[in-house]
Amino acid sequence: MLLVCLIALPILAAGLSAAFASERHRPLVLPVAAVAHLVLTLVAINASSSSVIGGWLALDPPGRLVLLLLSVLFALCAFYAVGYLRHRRELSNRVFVPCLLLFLSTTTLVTCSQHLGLMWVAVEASTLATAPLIYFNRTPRSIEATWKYLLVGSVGIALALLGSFFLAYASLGENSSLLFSDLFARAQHMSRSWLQAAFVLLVVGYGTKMGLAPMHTWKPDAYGEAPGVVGALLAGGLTNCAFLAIVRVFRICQAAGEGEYAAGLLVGFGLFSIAVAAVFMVGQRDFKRMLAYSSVEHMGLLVLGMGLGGSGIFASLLHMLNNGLTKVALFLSAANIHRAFDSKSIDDVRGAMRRVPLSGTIFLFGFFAITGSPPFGPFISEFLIVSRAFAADRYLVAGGVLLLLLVIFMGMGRTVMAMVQGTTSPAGERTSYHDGLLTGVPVALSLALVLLLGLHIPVPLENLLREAARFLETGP
Amino acid sequence: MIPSSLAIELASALCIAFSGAPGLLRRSGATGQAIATALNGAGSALGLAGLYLLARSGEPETALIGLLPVGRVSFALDALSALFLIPILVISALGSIYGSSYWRQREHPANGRGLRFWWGIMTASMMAVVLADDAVLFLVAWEVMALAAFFLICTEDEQPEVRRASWIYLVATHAGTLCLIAFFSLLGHAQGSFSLWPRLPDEAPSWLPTALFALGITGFGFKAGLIPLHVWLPGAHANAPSHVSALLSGVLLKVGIYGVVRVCGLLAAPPAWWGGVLIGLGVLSGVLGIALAMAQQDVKRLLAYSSIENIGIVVIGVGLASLGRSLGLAELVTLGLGGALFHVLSHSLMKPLLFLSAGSLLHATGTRQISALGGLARTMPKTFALFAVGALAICGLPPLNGFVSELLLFVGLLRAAVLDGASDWAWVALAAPALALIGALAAATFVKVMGIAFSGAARTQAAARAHDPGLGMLAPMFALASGCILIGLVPDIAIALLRGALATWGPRRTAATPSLEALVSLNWISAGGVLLIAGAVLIAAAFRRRLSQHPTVVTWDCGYAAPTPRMQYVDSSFSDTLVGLFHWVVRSRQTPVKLAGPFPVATRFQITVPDAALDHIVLPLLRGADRSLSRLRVLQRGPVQMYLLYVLFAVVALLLVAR
Amino acid sequence: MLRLSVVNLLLVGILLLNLFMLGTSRIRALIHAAALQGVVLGAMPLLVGESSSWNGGLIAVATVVLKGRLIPQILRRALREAQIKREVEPLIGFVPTMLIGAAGTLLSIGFASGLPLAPEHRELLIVPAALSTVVTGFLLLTTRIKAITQVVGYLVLENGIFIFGLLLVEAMPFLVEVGVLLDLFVGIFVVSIIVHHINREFASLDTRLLSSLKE
Amino acid sequence: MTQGVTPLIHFVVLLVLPPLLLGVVNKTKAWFAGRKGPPLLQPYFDLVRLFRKEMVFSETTTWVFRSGPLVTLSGVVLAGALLPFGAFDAPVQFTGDLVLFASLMALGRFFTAAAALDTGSAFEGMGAAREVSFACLAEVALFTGFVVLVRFSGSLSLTPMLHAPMYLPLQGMSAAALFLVALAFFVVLLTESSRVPIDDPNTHLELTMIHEVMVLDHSGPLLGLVLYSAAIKMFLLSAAILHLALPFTLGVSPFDWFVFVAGVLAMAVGIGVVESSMARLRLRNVPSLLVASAVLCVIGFVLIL
Repeated sequence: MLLVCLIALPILAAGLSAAFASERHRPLVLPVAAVAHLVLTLVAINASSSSVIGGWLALDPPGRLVLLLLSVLFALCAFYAVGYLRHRRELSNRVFVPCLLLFLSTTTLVTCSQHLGLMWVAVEASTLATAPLIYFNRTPRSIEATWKYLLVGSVGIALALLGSFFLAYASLGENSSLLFSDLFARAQHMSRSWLQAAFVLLVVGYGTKMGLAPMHTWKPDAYGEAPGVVGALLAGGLTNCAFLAIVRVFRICQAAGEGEYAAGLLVGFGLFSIAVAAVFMVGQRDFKRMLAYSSVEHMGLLVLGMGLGGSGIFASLLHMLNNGLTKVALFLSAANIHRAFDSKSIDDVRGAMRRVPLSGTIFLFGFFAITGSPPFGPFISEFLIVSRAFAADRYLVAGGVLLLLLVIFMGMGRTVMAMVQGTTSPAGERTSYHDGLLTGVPVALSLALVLLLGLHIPVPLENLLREAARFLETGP
Repeated sequence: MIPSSLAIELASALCIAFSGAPGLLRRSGATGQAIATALNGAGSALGLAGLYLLARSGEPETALIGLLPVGRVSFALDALSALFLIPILVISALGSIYGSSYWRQREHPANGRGLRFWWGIMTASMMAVVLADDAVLFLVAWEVMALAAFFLICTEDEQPEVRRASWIYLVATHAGTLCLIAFFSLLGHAQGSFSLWPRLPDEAPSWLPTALFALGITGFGFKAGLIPLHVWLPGAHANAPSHVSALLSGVLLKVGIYGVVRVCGLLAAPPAWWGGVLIGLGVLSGVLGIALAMAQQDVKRLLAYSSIENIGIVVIGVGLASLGRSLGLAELVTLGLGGALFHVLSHSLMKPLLFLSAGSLLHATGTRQISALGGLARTMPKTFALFAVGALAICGLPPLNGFVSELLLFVGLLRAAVLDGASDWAWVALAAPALALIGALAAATFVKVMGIAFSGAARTQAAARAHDPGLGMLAPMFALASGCILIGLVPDIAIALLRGALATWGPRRTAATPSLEALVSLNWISAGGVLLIAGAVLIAAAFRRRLSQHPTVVTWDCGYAAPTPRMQYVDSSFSDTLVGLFHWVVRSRQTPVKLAGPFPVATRFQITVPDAALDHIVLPLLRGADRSLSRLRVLQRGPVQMYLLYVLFAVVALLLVAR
Repeated sequence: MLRLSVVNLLLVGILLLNLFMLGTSRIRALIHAAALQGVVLGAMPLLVGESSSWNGGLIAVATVVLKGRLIPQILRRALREAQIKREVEPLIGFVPTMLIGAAGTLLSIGFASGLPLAPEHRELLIVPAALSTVVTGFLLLTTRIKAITQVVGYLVLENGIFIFGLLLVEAMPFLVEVGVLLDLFVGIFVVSIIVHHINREFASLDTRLLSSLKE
Repeated sequence: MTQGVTPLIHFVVLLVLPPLLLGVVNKTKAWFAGRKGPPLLQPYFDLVRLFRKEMVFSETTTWVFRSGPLVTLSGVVLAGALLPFGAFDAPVQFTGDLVLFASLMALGRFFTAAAALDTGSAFEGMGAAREVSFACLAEVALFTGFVVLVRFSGSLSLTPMLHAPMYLPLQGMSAAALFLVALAFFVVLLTESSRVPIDDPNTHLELTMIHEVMVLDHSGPLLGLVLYSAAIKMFLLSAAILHLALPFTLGVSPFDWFVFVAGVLAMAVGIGVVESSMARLRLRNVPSLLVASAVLCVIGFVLIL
């Protein structure tokens, strides 16, 4: 029942906020709902896995992990959003706020849906819920971004549906159901060729939502044009839901003895995504698009770690958390810088550390964190992934990844340094924005969490991670 | 339970780490500055005391304090780490004292507090690096050190030149770190745990040590500034505040050397060619480094290149020691490593001394251009005297400390020519002439600096008005200078510090490693130094009356009676011949001067010296890569149809593969 | 036996519709073809599924109403609002697209022949028809310029997937079917809203105007 | 003769003999030029005269200028104590003393050049530049020669090293190697004591001078010290080469001393001959000569490798 509440709560809140008349007070629904959701989440995660509606809703270990991450991210973003919307009085938020809440509900549904079809429905729903968020700014550019997001995303999802059908057909038989547990149980009897085709379609489909190259093309546009808070939620939350979907299918493939093939596919996608991200991050002048490509890169790292197996699985799950939190810090501080300079091109943005000290500094450290510098969290997970590659004797993979990471560091760094260092550019003088409590604290908090994960992983969290890793390591 | 001296070291590290923190809290950092200096000094004193305790007991100490998400927070303190701790502690303390008057909070309200904060962090992280006993902890400390150094270098990030230098540094250090990540992953994979500095198991595959060696030398070489990995070094040293340059050159590079030494220690008997390669690299860095230094016109860049040269000398020593280990010749190990470590110590005395005096020169005149100075020997005599000491020391001339280390290395290299065990490797003795060349070039370089920047008449108003800095800046320099002289005259002091480190490093086959004293009679060195000074004093005494009171005239200029300061010889013409000899690597660009007509108009003549590796190899390479990458950007050209096509292609291709 | 041949006939009809959609130059005709396809699809489950249940009937009705009535209506409204020339503007000509479509169909038949089918499905054209329809959808999506034609393309893509769904009438639970339909509907709805905005913003549905976001 | 006296004689020779070499060289050159030339002892008279004179300093100079000659002299004398003369051991010998020997020479050069720059005169700066530049290469040649000798003798101390040719058998290879080294050392000698073809001690055009131009501003005793140390330097290098040129001992010390002195003077005559039979090289050709001599030593090393 708890899970139902988890899903229903945001919907109710959405309805409530839609009913709200006042533009000023409507956003206040967000933090309330978010905190409530967080509390429920913590309860649900610690509660023994109770399945509802004939096992359609249940929390498997990776699901718990994603749900936790999601809820925390949303809480951070909710508080930020209140502050943010105060700065965007000129735009109506009566679509924005409910859609944010719908996003929360649908993604929560993804994390706890144990049915192949239901999961697809949830993912598709989350896509639709986010489209209006991207269109928040009401500019031609934002329309274009939304259009591309919708079209590419929906096509991808459609392929995922086809893939789900293939998988269903592969497992067709007496009293077969599409519950993951049943699929897992029947895995050995599935027909190989259907399964392979299904996996390809599912990876491409959900990979589109996740933003793996070459299906990543919507990402820079959407992240670039959407408000920073939406970018944070997409990069830190939605992508991970898609990753969760892929992981669940991957587990079934492993059980079916197709692990070899599936892992190969994942590693390939991972490397390709990192490479593509590297290419487009070099000389990137729009810092929000840069963050989008960085997200592509890290999605690549996630599937790469998953594909390498062994300790790589743990690493990739850990990296999911690290990347999510760091992305929030980056996107939100980037949004503040965007406000302060009223531009997201490094041609106008100079000396952010002098203009908005807090956001500028957080952005710089977020850059160090996301590029895998200790003592921040991503270093640990990236180090684990690389050393797993070495341990698995995939020296070329490891070497390639390291090389690409260097290229990415150089590409990203040149942009970031140009933004934060030096004396403030004239563009910075025109605006009146200054870091406030609501726009500052959540950002700092997320970076603090990243730092914490780098130095010490709390024991309960570590147990969650280990549990999830064990859950996924079940090969044939 | 943490053993005593290790605990003290960690305490001092903490004390130093947060020395700058109190200053961050209060807006007016004047008191914060005092606190920072005090804490830093106290921490260093504490640390040195701890080292003394360790020397008393002589037992290496280890302690496991906690756990990281991966790896452990565990430290180990052995003779080698202790040796490298000494310069860290000393230079950090002296530097912060110097900085408290060189970088006054009043004069630098914007960046003073940040500078002191990162100074503390950097010192502590360097201590952590040499103390770390776990790969992950090492990497964490290493990167924190690198980032702290970055923030120190870009203290004045409003200047584009500073931003450029700090950016190049950042990329270089990150490349190094990535190499180290690969290195430690392989190492951990080979031995099954991330505990550090193991002797590799013998059943390790044959390619593994080679790979480790390559990765390690590259990774640590970036930090140490080995040519051609030195690209970041000159710019960073030139553009950082001078006491930061002193810390970088005096200590940070040495941390890189620490890594190199550890890497060579991985195998009980490394392949002989490791030694050969290291000696080759060392000679390369030494000769090219000093050749590039010779060509510089910016005094701090010059000092930076000379640091590259000295790192080269150290690496020659390490290579010799490694050769000795593989051939089982304890003598070479003692002489090579002894020379190397001695040079580490003495260079970490004299190079900071030089940088600090360059700092006070910059402070007094506001320029780093050698050719814009002159006459400072009379306007700021104390600084000049201290600089002269540093210059003599760094040229390896008796009776100062530089000479001792070079002597040890010379003896070691020459021994390689005669020892029976080394008959196949006798040719490494040819590194001795190279070392001699390095020394001579260094002499030429520093004669140039002394002569052009300090001697003669002032070329500019700024130089004429210059004056010695206050005690706050002079005292640390004086301490360093007296250290140089002391170690030069009484080498036994430093040798005593080396003994433990040498003992840990001997080859396994031979039983006892001979002590340095047995191989080179240090007494004669001391005696020689004393006699030299005594002789000079005696002769001076013979003519003291006429030396003290005498008529003065203008400098004889071949009958030209009215010489002006502008007519003096300048640095670029001084070094022209030698730079010409190294034209194949030092390609100095000259702006051509066009003089036309009977009365040509005033014109400018300028010489710029681009870096051999950075400006001729690395940057063009990167630009090329940039261009070719930007060609690929058409893939994201906008039409959504194109994007959908990508998806279709992905599906079809993969489905066909799957079948 | 008869039922199977009827189904196959319908499937062939769908294939023909695909080619027609690739070939036609009238947007309205395109929309109608898609709608027709939807109706046929809606009807089919009743023929394929051995045991026709309440749910099956319900789904069928819903599909027919949705694909045959509501969605075409929405699209036609958009078309009317847009007041655009009624021609489909292709990036590459009609004939080439038709040829490619045909090739796609052949390819998908070949591909399908490689996939092991349950005995009761061996005789059916379902898999090739589904795949070729998907390919057709992709072709419409990638080779047509007007935003609205792309929406139709997406619709056709979905149709293809539905055809494949016929193999799973029993396996697919009611709820999921409903959810899928709902999603599809809302999706088309949201898309058409965006189309509306595009039209308002750019006074045209030409997607070539929508390429200012690029590297 | 008892051991105790040898060091005494060593120092007497070291301090007294050098100026005579200059005399001999000048005499030889005069003889070649068909002139009578100054008396052999003229250098001594010059030194005495200079030491009696007053000193004049440029107003730009500092303590560096004054200390230059002092340190130089003290350095070369100390170096002299390390070098064995003829068949006799050096008073001071220890492992690596050859490094000290070379460094003391370098120290002198460093101070001379610094002193020259201290005057701020363009000409002296030019001289200093040339001196240090050529010295770099001379240093290399010297050390490469040392490497050969070390390899040959198996010892790292000047005395046994230079005495080795007396005792060790000279097979073809090693003989050739030693000859090459001797050749190289002779070039080093000419460079270090600023002789033709590298430098011309009695040109009177500052632009062409190297060593002389550096000491334009030194006067009186300081100038004397400079000349005296130059003479000692020349004497030391000649003595070193002598070990390779006349590697034998009569075993009776007076005769050995006689042979040594005669040999050194003969070397001076040789220098004179070279000076009067050759023209000065153009300055930019000097480096190639020095590099060549270094290469000779490398070849020698390879021969006995």
